[in-house]
Amino acid sequence: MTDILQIENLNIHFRTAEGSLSAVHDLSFSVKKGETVCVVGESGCGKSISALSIMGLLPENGHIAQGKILFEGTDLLSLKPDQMRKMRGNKISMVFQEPMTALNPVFTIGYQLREPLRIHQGFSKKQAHVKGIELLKQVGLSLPEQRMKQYPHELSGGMRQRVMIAMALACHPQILIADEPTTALDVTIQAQILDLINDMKEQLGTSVVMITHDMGVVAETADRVVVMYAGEIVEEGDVETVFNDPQHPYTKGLLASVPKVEGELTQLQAIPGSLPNLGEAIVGCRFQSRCPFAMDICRSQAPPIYEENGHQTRCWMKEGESIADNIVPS
Amino acid sequence: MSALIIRRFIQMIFLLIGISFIVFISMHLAPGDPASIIGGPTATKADILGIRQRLGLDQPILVQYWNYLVGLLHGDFGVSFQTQRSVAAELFTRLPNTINLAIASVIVSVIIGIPAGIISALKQNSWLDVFSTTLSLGGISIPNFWLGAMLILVFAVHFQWLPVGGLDAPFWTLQGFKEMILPAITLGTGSAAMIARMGRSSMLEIIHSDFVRTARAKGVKERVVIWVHCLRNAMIPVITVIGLNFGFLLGGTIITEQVFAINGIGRLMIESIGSRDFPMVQGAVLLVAAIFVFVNLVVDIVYALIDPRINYD
Amino acid sequence: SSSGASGGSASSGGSGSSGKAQEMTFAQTSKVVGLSPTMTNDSVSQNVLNQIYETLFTRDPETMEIKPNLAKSYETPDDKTWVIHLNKGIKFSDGTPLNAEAVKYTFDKLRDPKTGAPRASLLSAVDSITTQDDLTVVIKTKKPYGPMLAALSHGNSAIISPTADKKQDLMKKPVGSGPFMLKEWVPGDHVTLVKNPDYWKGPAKLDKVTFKVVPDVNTEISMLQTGQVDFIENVPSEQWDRVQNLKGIKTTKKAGTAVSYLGFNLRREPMNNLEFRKAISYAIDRDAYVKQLNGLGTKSNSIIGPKIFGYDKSAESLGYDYDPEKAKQIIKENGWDGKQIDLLVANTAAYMQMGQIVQDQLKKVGINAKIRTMEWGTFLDVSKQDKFDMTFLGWSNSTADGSELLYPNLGGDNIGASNVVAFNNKKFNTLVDESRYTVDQDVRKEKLKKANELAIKQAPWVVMDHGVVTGAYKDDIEGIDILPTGDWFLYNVSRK
Amino acid sequence: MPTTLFQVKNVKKHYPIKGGILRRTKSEVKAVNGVSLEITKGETLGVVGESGCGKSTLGRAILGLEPLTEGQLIFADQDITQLSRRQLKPFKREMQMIFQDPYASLNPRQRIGAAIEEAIKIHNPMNAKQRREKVLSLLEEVGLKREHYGRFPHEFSGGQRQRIGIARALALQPSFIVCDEAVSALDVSVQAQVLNLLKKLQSKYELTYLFISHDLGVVRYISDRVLVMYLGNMVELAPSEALYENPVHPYTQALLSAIPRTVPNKERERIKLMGEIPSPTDPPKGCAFHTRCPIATELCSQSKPEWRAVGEGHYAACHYVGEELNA
Amino acid sequence: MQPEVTQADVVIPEPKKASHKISQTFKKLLKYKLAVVGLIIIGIQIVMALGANWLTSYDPLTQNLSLVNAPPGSAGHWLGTDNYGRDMWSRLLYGARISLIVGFISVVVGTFFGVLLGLLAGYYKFLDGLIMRLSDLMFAFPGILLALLIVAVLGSSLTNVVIAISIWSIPSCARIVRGSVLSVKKQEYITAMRSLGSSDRRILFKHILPNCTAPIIVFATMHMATAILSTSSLSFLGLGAEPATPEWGAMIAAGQQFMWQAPHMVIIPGIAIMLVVFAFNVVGDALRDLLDPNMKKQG
Ligand SMILES: Nc1ncnc2c1ncn2[C@@H]1O[C@H](COP(=O)(O)OP(=O)(O)OP(=O)(O)O)[C@@H](O)[C@H]1O
Ligand SMILES: Nc1ncnc2c1ncn2[C@@H]1O[C@H](COP(=O)(O)OP(=O)(O)OP(=O)(O)O)[C@@H](O)[C@H]1O
Ligand SMILES: [Mg+2]
Ligand SMILES: [Mg+2]
Repeated sequence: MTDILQIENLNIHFRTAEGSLSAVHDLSFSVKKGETVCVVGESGCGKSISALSIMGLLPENGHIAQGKILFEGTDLLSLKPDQMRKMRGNKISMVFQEPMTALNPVFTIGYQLREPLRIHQGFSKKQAHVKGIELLKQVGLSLPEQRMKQYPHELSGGMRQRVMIAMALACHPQILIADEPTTALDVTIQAQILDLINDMKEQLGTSVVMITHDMGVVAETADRVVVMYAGEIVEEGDVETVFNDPQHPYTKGLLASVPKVEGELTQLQAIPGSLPNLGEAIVGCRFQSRCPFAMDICRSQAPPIYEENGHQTRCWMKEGESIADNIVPS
Repeated sequence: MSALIIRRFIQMIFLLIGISFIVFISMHLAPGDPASIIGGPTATKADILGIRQRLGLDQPILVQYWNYLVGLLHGDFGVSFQTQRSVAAELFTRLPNTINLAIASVIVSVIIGIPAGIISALKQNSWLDVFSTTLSLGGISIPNFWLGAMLILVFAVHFQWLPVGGLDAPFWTLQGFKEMILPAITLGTGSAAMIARMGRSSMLEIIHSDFVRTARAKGVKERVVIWVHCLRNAMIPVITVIGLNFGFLLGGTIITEQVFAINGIGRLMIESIGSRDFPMVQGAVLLVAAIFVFVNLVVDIVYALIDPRINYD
Repeated sequence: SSSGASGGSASSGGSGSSGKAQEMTFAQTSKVVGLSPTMTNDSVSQNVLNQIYETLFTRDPETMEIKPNLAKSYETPDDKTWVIHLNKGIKFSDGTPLNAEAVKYTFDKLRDPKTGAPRASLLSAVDSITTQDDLTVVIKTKKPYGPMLAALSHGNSAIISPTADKKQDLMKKPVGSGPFMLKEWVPGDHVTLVKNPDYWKGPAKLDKVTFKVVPDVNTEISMLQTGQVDFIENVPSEQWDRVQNLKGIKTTKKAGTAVSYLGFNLRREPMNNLEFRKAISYAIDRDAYVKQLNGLGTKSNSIIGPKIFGYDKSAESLGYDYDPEKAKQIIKENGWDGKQIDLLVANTAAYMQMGQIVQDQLKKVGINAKIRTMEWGTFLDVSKQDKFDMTFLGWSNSTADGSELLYPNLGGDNIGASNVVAFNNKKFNTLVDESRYTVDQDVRKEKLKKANELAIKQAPWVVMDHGVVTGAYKDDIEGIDILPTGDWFLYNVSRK
Repeated sequence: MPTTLFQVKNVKKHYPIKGGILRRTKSEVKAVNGVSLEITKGETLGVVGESGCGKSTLGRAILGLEPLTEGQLIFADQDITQLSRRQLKPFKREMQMIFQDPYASLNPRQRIGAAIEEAIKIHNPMNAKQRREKVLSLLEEVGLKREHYGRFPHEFSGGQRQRIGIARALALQPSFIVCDEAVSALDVSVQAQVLNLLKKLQSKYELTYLFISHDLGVVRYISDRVLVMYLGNMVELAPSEALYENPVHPYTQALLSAIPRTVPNKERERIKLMGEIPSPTDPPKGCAFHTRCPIATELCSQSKPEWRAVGEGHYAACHYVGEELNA
Repeated sequence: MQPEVTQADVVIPEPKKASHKISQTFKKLLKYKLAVVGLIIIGIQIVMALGANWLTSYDPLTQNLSLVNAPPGSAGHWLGTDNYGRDMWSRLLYGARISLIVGFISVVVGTFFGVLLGLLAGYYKFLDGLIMRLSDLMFAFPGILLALLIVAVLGSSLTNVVIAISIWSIPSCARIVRGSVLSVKKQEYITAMRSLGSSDRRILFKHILPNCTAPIIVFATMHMATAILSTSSLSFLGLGAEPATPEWGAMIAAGQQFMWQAPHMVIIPGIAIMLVVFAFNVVGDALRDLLDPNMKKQG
């Protein structure tokens, strides 16, 4: 399988009233064709803006300070705005978290669904309409003809999210970026949507970048996992490896914090403290202030990435496996 | 929608009765006697008594109001104390001028205000934004009558491009168009500025909303994003301002009509108050209030057309 | 029509594209209220009425002497009877004859309390009106009535067509015997008159005249400047310089009959004290005030102005001229220093100007006048009651007769109405009555002179100025002549 | 013998929807449509269900923040349904609430010390110094520092704010606390901190919780008993263990099966529900769940199932539950 | 660097000194170029108003009929004199005082009643209908007419102008406040206060009102501008201050007649009004941007 998307050393900065803030540091990962990569991490760790920078849709005050985003070998960052626009919704699509606000309230579902088809495929209004109905059927909406004439507010959250997915998939993109597509939805609806994305992916061979903070969603959908903490990747690997043998203390903490629905009831192991502020200058590992294993080196020097069978970890404890073996979480 | 219209209509009737009562009572209680004004300083006591009887002012005030109200409910606005013409006829001679003026200035304000608002939102914090903001705030800051007088001096007296005042020709003729320009600008500047500022802030809000990001994510052209996806949403609060402004414009016409010698409701109102022409004041106020309510009804309907989320039932 | 101003045809094209067109536009700041001489009483409507209707007598623009107009002649067989002979063959513009019957009808209507005519008082002295024959009217008065001719030359006693009056509302559709007839009237905006081709003295020179309402004086003058308007009157003093310097504009000004005064409320302390009134008179520098008027006002000590019947030059030497030292002295002697005075001022430009100047001058002699401004309608009400200390008011005196000034303004009968200062002096009242109830003009003049002198000495008023009538018009207009009363007639006016 | 602290009898809360020319009530949102519960002192009763099923409304109704449409509330053997505001005041201090959104539940213009103090001020005649001491000790109790006393809410992180909310609820030493989505807005790692804190406080002060959440994992972790709601109705009520091990109602089963497990690539049977949640304005006739229920029959669409016991303290409302048990 | 972090210990954001929402807002305000200009203008006006006695030796009311309409730059009168020979500079200074007072009082009075009605309408459903219908009535009632009526009844004076403008502003203020009360009322902290057993009064004035201050401040600033402008319009219609009062609006209205001989009589107060109205508007605008939570996201 080939890498369809490669992100290399991506650094994202924001200009703010307090000065320039670095929100994402040296982010690198890649996505293979047909693969689902999940990006997890706590709120504010930089998942969304990383995704937006792939789309070329960073907020006005944000910019990519450094790095490359290679899509099929071409650097998206070098594209002209109009070339980039033609990629969006066509080769790369995105589904956003909030189904309630992500649709334009004053246009019909039909209008919004036809739009990408007309822009990228040059469909006539009629053709786009027919295709739109077909798409709505595909995402499992009842009465698709009628839905085309309805406005977003007349649909429930789950239905809207399905419309968003239909819109994103309209032009058979190679990559679908889904930014917390189910966070705002109920579990039963969430299950429907996740199944839908999975089905679509299988049918169309699309690669999926799924952003979430729900470890359950990751476990159910991902092939590979990228764990982010405070603007950095701290761990990356196959979903099984990461879940069964987490290496980074943060990943471990995260997994231990999730209350389980089945199996034995155990005391939750919370990670103390909270995510550092963006502007905070941190010397050493960004996780050190919350890390139960923090060592002196962690406080003075940022850890490098250690790789082991495609499983990457950014932690000093990997420096000579021996140390890691000796320290067992409490 | 029809429920809205019917409800508003019922509300309007009560509103108008309320207003008529307030105006009636306050006019009657206010010092100043219509008879002594008609009589003028030369009138003797007997003269004035005669006039009072002729006008029916010798009856108890509530009886007068009742008679007025009964007439009103039969569609009779009464007869002017001063000119002895039917109030309705007098009002409808002037109404077109005022309406034309108000509409022209709404057009002026929209033509200036909306692009200015959009441009300064798109180029937020640029010099263009500062310039447009300064200009629009300047527009709000100039007293109406002063602006009018200045415009007359420059464009009518100095360059003689446009007539000084008066609305004589029908508005669809060239002459009529020329006559309308200065008053419409005078009256429209203030609300143009308000629209520009409202447009700017609502555009800014919309530009940063999720669905605009969605549109961009679909690959929609920037131009279409702005003019199709943003504008319609941004118009919703702007329309409120236009609607409310229409009310203020109706008030503002008083000064504009004065300065530009336009025979409109505003001027009629001020004349009639001056001469304590009660039926005329009543009629004019009721008419203006009714127009205001009507315009706001239209605004509500336009809302519903622009924003499908709004449902009045 | 939806455009409202349906007067497209009426627009005289402003700049008068063809210099020959015998058309003219006149602008005034208020609207024409109505076009029945019986039912109106305002100078604005009067301007139009003067062109449509005629009175039995008129005044000579120069000498102010009364001369017959519709009337051919008159005689007074006794001092309570006026026999008036009409000119022959005069017709109203509706074709009906102007005869003795019409005159009787007009006057009876004006007098009838049921009519509620605002100037019914013009004929209050009349006892009966009869027609002797088709062209002769006999008016009998209750007492000998001196100002009768003045009353009959007043615009409100113009003769109306009985046929038309019974058929229609003259307020809207006037029918008179004058040189012009109504063509179009857009209420509040303009009145257009065209010439009466059958006018008994021969048709007028102007074909069409438009009376336009331009509420703002600045705008009015700008319109005069750009040619949208051809003629304006009552130029305010602050604009006089500007108007005079306009290219292509002629101006005219002459002494008028109007008088403005500062009145004392004689019902109150200390205004009822002559010393106080004197002090105030001494304190006011009326020369300075008149100078402010840019020549549009004349200073005079006389209450009866120079252009009014009953004036006598000797009055000028009476009264209490500017002398602030004397004023201060009186004030000090009487302990009025720092006295608070409630100065009631109507909110029109002219009165506000007087108010500010007087306030400042009084302050300089130690009187503290607090200006209370009031909207005109309210002012009229309040000023008739005992609710102020001092106030400003004017009297335009459209009959130009001294009795018509002294009686309403200072006569004891009119306290609570036009006599706002509540002046009530027995001797004065008698003198005024004598001037009114005699037809001998010389006796009248003598009585008026005496009454005038008495009033000047008693000083219920400080005369601020006597008015000047002004007009400004395009220099191709000929024949405009404004009477001291402010009236003018367009019969002889033409454009070169 | 566990004592019953709170009895909720057939509580209904309907919100009117107005419309038409005269703005008459056109229809009703049946937010809570007949809930009866007994809450035992010292226990945590979890309430789960999908968005809009009436969990919050139930919580607010129990606290007397919303007038009931129907039903009865009995707190510590006293009927508090009809009490006036004044009469209710002593009960208010016994019953507190912790809110979902720690941002929204604190007045942004009030220092947190003052916010916590305010609760005491309303009910407790302490002097300023005592109050301050009390607040400071509360702050420490919930894991904050004394120096936080004078700060504004925006200066805290989400987890800290939620601790402030808890401190405020504790200030009156209540016996009963409704936690409405008290941890939903927090990140998992912080959520765990707060859950542990709540547990700690419960055992320390013998608190009784009504714990509302849509996260079944969280509810399982903290609750002794769990109530499942659907469209304003009680669907199933059971001791925590029983419910998660042996859910009897098809809705509970579907709900549980829909939750993504944190064990990757484990094949499992997921009960797929079709369709959308019906509107509470116009709930389906019969069993409210029948429109999405995989085992629904004609009967379900016609008659409302009864609330019946299916085991030791295990109740459910489904026509087919009893049968299954019997069979 | 701290070595150990305990369980309960939470890393908190850089402690910002609490005392400073206001000073912070002020600092941000300074970032807006126009707002800075506005603040400077308002500052100057305040200095003029307070220091009028020291900044001129002329009395604004004393006439000098021998030196009327002197143009700016005349000896002794650097801004010239008006048609009564009164010193323009001194009138401008005292006018600043009057305009500020007029604006201030009408804003305070209008806002006071507006806020009260708005709070009641927003909080109590049963009062809402009544208060809002009343405000509709006021809205539909032409403002100038209201002023005319007030002036007709009470006479035209500065006080009555202030009354008219205050009354005029009540309904719009009430509406704005009601709107934000409705949204604040829905906030959870209000429910929180109710669940604590707070009284309505306490909730209304201690919790809702302080959270509605942003729109109220913006309204007040903007309305200050409107009030000053309205005063001048009323003066133009002859309904303004007593004649000699050096109120800016009245000065323009009076100067209008002298536009030809003495244009400075109109231009000087005209510019003064424009600047001040402009200043209050830009400051209000910037405050709106700063205080409006919707605008915050743009950083
Ligand atoms: N326009 C912006 N200006 C300044 N900072 C920003 C901006 N957008 C995002 N950030 C900051 O960048 C960081 C990363 O934000 P991002 O939205 O990517 O987080 P996230 O991981 O998606 O969180 P969540 O799970 O809450 O969606 C956050 O700390 C956020 O405050
Ligand atoms: N004040 C109200 N007026 C009208 N309807 C309301 C009101 N409050 C709640 N509702 C409706 O009542 C139903 C139940 O609402 P409730 O907030 O109790 O649900 P919930 O289970 O707490 O949902 P969530 O998980 O989203 O918080 C919803 O349909 C809601 O729209
Ligand atoms: Mg995100
Ligand atoms: Mg809820």
